[in-house]
Amino acid sequence: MIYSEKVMDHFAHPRNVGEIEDADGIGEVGNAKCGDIMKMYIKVNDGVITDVKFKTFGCGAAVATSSIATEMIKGKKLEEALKLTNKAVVEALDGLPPAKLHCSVLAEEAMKASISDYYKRQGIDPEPFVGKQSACDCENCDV
Amino acid sequence: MIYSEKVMDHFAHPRNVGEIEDADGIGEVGNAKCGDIMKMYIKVNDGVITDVKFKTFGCGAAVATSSIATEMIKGKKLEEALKLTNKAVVEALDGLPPAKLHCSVLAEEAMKASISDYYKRQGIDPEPFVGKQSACDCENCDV
Amino acid sequence: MKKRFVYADNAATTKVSQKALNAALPYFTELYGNPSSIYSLGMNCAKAVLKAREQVADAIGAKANEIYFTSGGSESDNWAIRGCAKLGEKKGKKHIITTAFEHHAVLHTCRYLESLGFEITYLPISNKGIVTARQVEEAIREDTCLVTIMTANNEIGTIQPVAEIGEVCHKHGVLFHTDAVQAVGNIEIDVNKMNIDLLSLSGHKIHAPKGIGALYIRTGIALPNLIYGGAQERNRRAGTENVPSIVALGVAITDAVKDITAKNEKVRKLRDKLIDGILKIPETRLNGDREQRLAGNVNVSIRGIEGESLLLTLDLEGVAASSGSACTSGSLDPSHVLLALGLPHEIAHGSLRLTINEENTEEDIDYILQVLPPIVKRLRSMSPLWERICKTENIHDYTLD
Amino acid sequence: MKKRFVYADNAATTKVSQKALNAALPYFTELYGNPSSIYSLGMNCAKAVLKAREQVADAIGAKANEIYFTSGGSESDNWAIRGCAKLGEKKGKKHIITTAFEHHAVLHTCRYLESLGFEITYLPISNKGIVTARQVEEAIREDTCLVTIMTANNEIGTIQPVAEIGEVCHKHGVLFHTDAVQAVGNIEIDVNKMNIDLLSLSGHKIHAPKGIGALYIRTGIALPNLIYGGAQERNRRAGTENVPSIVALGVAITDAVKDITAKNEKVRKLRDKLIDGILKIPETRLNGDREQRLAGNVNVSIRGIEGESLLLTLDLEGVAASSGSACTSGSLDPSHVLLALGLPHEIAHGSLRLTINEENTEEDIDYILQVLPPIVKRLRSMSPLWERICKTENIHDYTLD
Ligand SMILES: Cc1ncc(COP(=O)(O)O)c(C=O)c1O
Ligand SMILES: Cc1ncc(COP(=O)(O)O)c(C=O)c1O
Repeated sequence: MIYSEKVMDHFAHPRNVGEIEDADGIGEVGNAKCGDIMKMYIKVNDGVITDVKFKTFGCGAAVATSSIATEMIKGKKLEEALKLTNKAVVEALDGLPPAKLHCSVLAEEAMKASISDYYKRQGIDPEPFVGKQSACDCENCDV
Repeated sequence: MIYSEKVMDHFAHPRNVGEIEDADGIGEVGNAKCGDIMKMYIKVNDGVITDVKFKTFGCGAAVATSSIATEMIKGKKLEEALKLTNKAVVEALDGLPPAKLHCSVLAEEAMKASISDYYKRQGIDPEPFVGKQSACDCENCDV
Repeated sequence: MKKRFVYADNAATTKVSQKALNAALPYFTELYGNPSSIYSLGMNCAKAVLKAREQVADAIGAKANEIYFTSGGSESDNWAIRGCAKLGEKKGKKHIITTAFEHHAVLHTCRYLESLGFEITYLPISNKGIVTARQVEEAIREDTCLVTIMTANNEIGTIQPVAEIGEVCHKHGVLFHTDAVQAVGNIEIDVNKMNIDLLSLSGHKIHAPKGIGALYIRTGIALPNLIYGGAQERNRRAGTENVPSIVALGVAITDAVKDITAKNEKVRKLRDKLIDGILKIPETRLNGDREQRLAGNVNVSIRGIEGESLLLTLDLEGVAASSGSACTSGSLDPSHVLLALGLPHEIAHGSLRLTINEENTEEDIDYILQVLPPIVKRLRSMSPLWERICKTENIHDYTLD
Repeated sequence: MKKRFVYADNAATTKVSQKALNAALPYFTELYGNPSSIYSLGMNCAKAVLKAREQVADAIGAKANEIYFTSGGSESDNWAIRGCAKLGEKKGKKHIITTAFEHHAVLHTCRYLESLGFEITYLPISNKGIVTARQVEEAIREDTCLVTIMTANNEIGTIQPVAEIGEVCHKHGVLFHTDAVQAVGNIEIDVNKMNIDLLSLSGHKIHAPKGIGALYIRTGIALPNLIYGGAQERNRRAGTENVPSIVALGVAITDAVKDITAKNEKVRKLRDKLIDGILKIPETRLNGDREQRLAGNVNVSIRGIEGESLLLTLDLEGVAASSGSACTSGSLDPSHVLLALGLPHEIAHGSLRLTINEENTEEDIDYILQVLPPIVKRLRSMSPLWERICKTENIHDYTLD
């Protein structure tokens, strides 16, 4: 398994690490059993993601995908952010080893979960915007 | 398979190679199918082997065992010569690889065959002296 | 302290010793003959192979003609286990006993045999990482053809009571194989005193090259081949002999078993300092028995962080370490060894293995102990799992330093 | 002419090239990491392995992920054949087609499969040492699961019509494996153009070290493992990768397949001179087709003398040669290849194989042609078999020079 330089850069110097005390939306996906948990905090102003932070328990790819995903959605409108796919995340990182592709899915889901949470807090049903949230499908998981 | 220096010496400089035109006894054992033929010529005077020569078609061990066997019986009384065992031949050569032990048996048999022939020419039944001659028991042989 | 390179993953592989390499070198470009060839160039190689065979035999108390060279520990394990299974099958014995924490070369071979109708008993290990001869004896049945239990575990370094296990096997007429890949050179091995019938070893764990190993097969065991073909290794393992690596293995194993006691004393001191230092970090635990373990093995679980991230960060600081076994890193599964110890997945994911040897120095240990705590702190600070642990268990921030 | 050393046994093994060795060297003592490890030292090794995989793939027209490193030609043959047999067995297909003159790594594997209830057809070869696609097609049955036929024979160097054979196999939906150990680097190989599904190759025949080889497995063939364990080689061949040898194989194979045509032209000229010179000795014959043969292969039978004696004497003169295959010398059996050609035992015993390559010179050839005739003369003069031949066939002494 060989990580790209981009992955290593985001792993070694993750952008937007941390929490947002007064976040407008918080999403958490994954679980300890699978070896990855991602938690994403967003601040939304006028339908635009003005700030985003994350915390991740997981492998190098998990950290790097969370990091780059936060970069990719920061300053974006919610609709724009929701267009971010795991594929785009992988491409932005110059690729991921096959065994690590699931991390990019997790990053996409963490972002969506945080936006879902934002909509919910606004009293809006997130499903029309975000779609259904899927459960983890890794081998160790019976969630 | 590693030959001793003694074997290589006898292989490279075989003693008593050749024929005796007016031999008193000639023995030939082995066959081409097995990959070894030994032919031994003896000259006998007063019950003593005064001269001995051999010709061998065969591997390094076959040549070396024939060579050293001729050395070991030259000048010996027939009874003495007949005491020569394949074991003694192997020892005199500082050992042989296991796969090559059969060559020493062949050398013993060639010597015995030549003495048998001598007795026969003298009108004497060789069996009481030499014993029965055994056939080749190698894998390729149906003789 | 300035940045340095500390190799602390000697259970994964070792540096080839200069001595072993020097011994091997002529066999690449000068003495390059085929040992099966009859001319001097070949014969000289055959002699070198014979000498190495004697060296390997001497190192484990065996006879030279009981040593068969292979391509490494995995091949040796496969050969021994599948060979014994075939021998057992002929007598209608299709039960094998092993443990839950063997190397994958043993476990996956056992799984394969299961697919052929063999029944495998995977003995549980204690929470200290040890199996007992008693467990083995209780598991032996009429149809047991083989017991295969490792001499020392590759992840947690625990040493098994091999001599006693072998005794029990022999009492019941069962063949006993041990994977001693991690043990050779680290603890004294005598196949006779330890009642071992078959033993796997691998060169690259003891400063010989990768891709060479050996299987000890006790005289009288008609183990069928794993690899058929030419007459090499007395007809039992085909393939032109890997002469340079065989020569290197002979040299390296001779060095490895020399002065084990003195070597271990030095290494154990360093290791103990390392263990004590790491355990000062809160919410860490040592995995595996502290006493009955290889002199150079440290295996700790560090709650709230994930192993790979830890390794990558350590690497950025120059420290080469591992988490779980090297062979399975890159996979998402937590170590089967740590799970067998009874650790929950979450903690198994956050384990760190540091395996040092006689080449490591006190400075190496100090360096690791300097860089590790801030790394753990940083990774925990960005871990939602740690956040949760702190909340639910009320671990306060000050306990982190 | 003064005594010189002439290595003329390149089919047995070759000298490791300085370039391949130099490429390998850092991986023993500097870049000694385990490729499965996540830190830089390990990753750099993983990268080197990947590069070598691409080099091997390029050399035979395959994709990198179709190449699996093994411990050599024998392991590759065992793996391919037994793996395909298992695949066949699942579909109730237990018939395999091969030839009578394969390498023992193939033949003995087939014999083993016979003991498991497989039926093997050993196609006869022509007196020139060739099998035809037609023979293969006629032998294919409903229950044929595999055809395994070598690309070039190791003793007589004859080249088989592999592309046609592969075509016939594919027409009938049968897997096709070829042992190309002797062919790679000597003739151009393209697994796609030649319809090859699995291909075995070995490093030490092409100036890489002994103990490394590869198996090409066409994408889509779910070949079961031969060696179970760690996740190396994408889970299909366990064991810590032999990084230095893998790197050397990558370099060596790249060189080996470069300018094959030009290389062969040179080698063929030397070989033809050698053949013509030897055939001037009375009662000698060339074994195997003269045209459809490897550029460097000479295999002659010399009546009345025995092979081993000839080799030992040649060795005393500095010439390294072989008789039959290297793997079976030391045994008493005459070459199964020469017997398959239809030679009687007596003549098969007296065969000489000289295999030259691009490193041999015209002086080497001249030297062999100078020393060989007197050796033959001397050995014949002490051979009772030659004596008999001369008597019964009236061969006069003067024909010997
Ligand atoms: C045709 C052929 N196949 C297989 C092998 C076996 O290769 P290795 O010695 O690398 O196992 C050889 C050479 O020994 C060979 O010539
Ligand atoms: C206990 C144990 N057994 C077997 C092996 C496999 O050895 P190799 O990599 O030489 O195939 C290893 C190491 O990888 C090991 O630690």
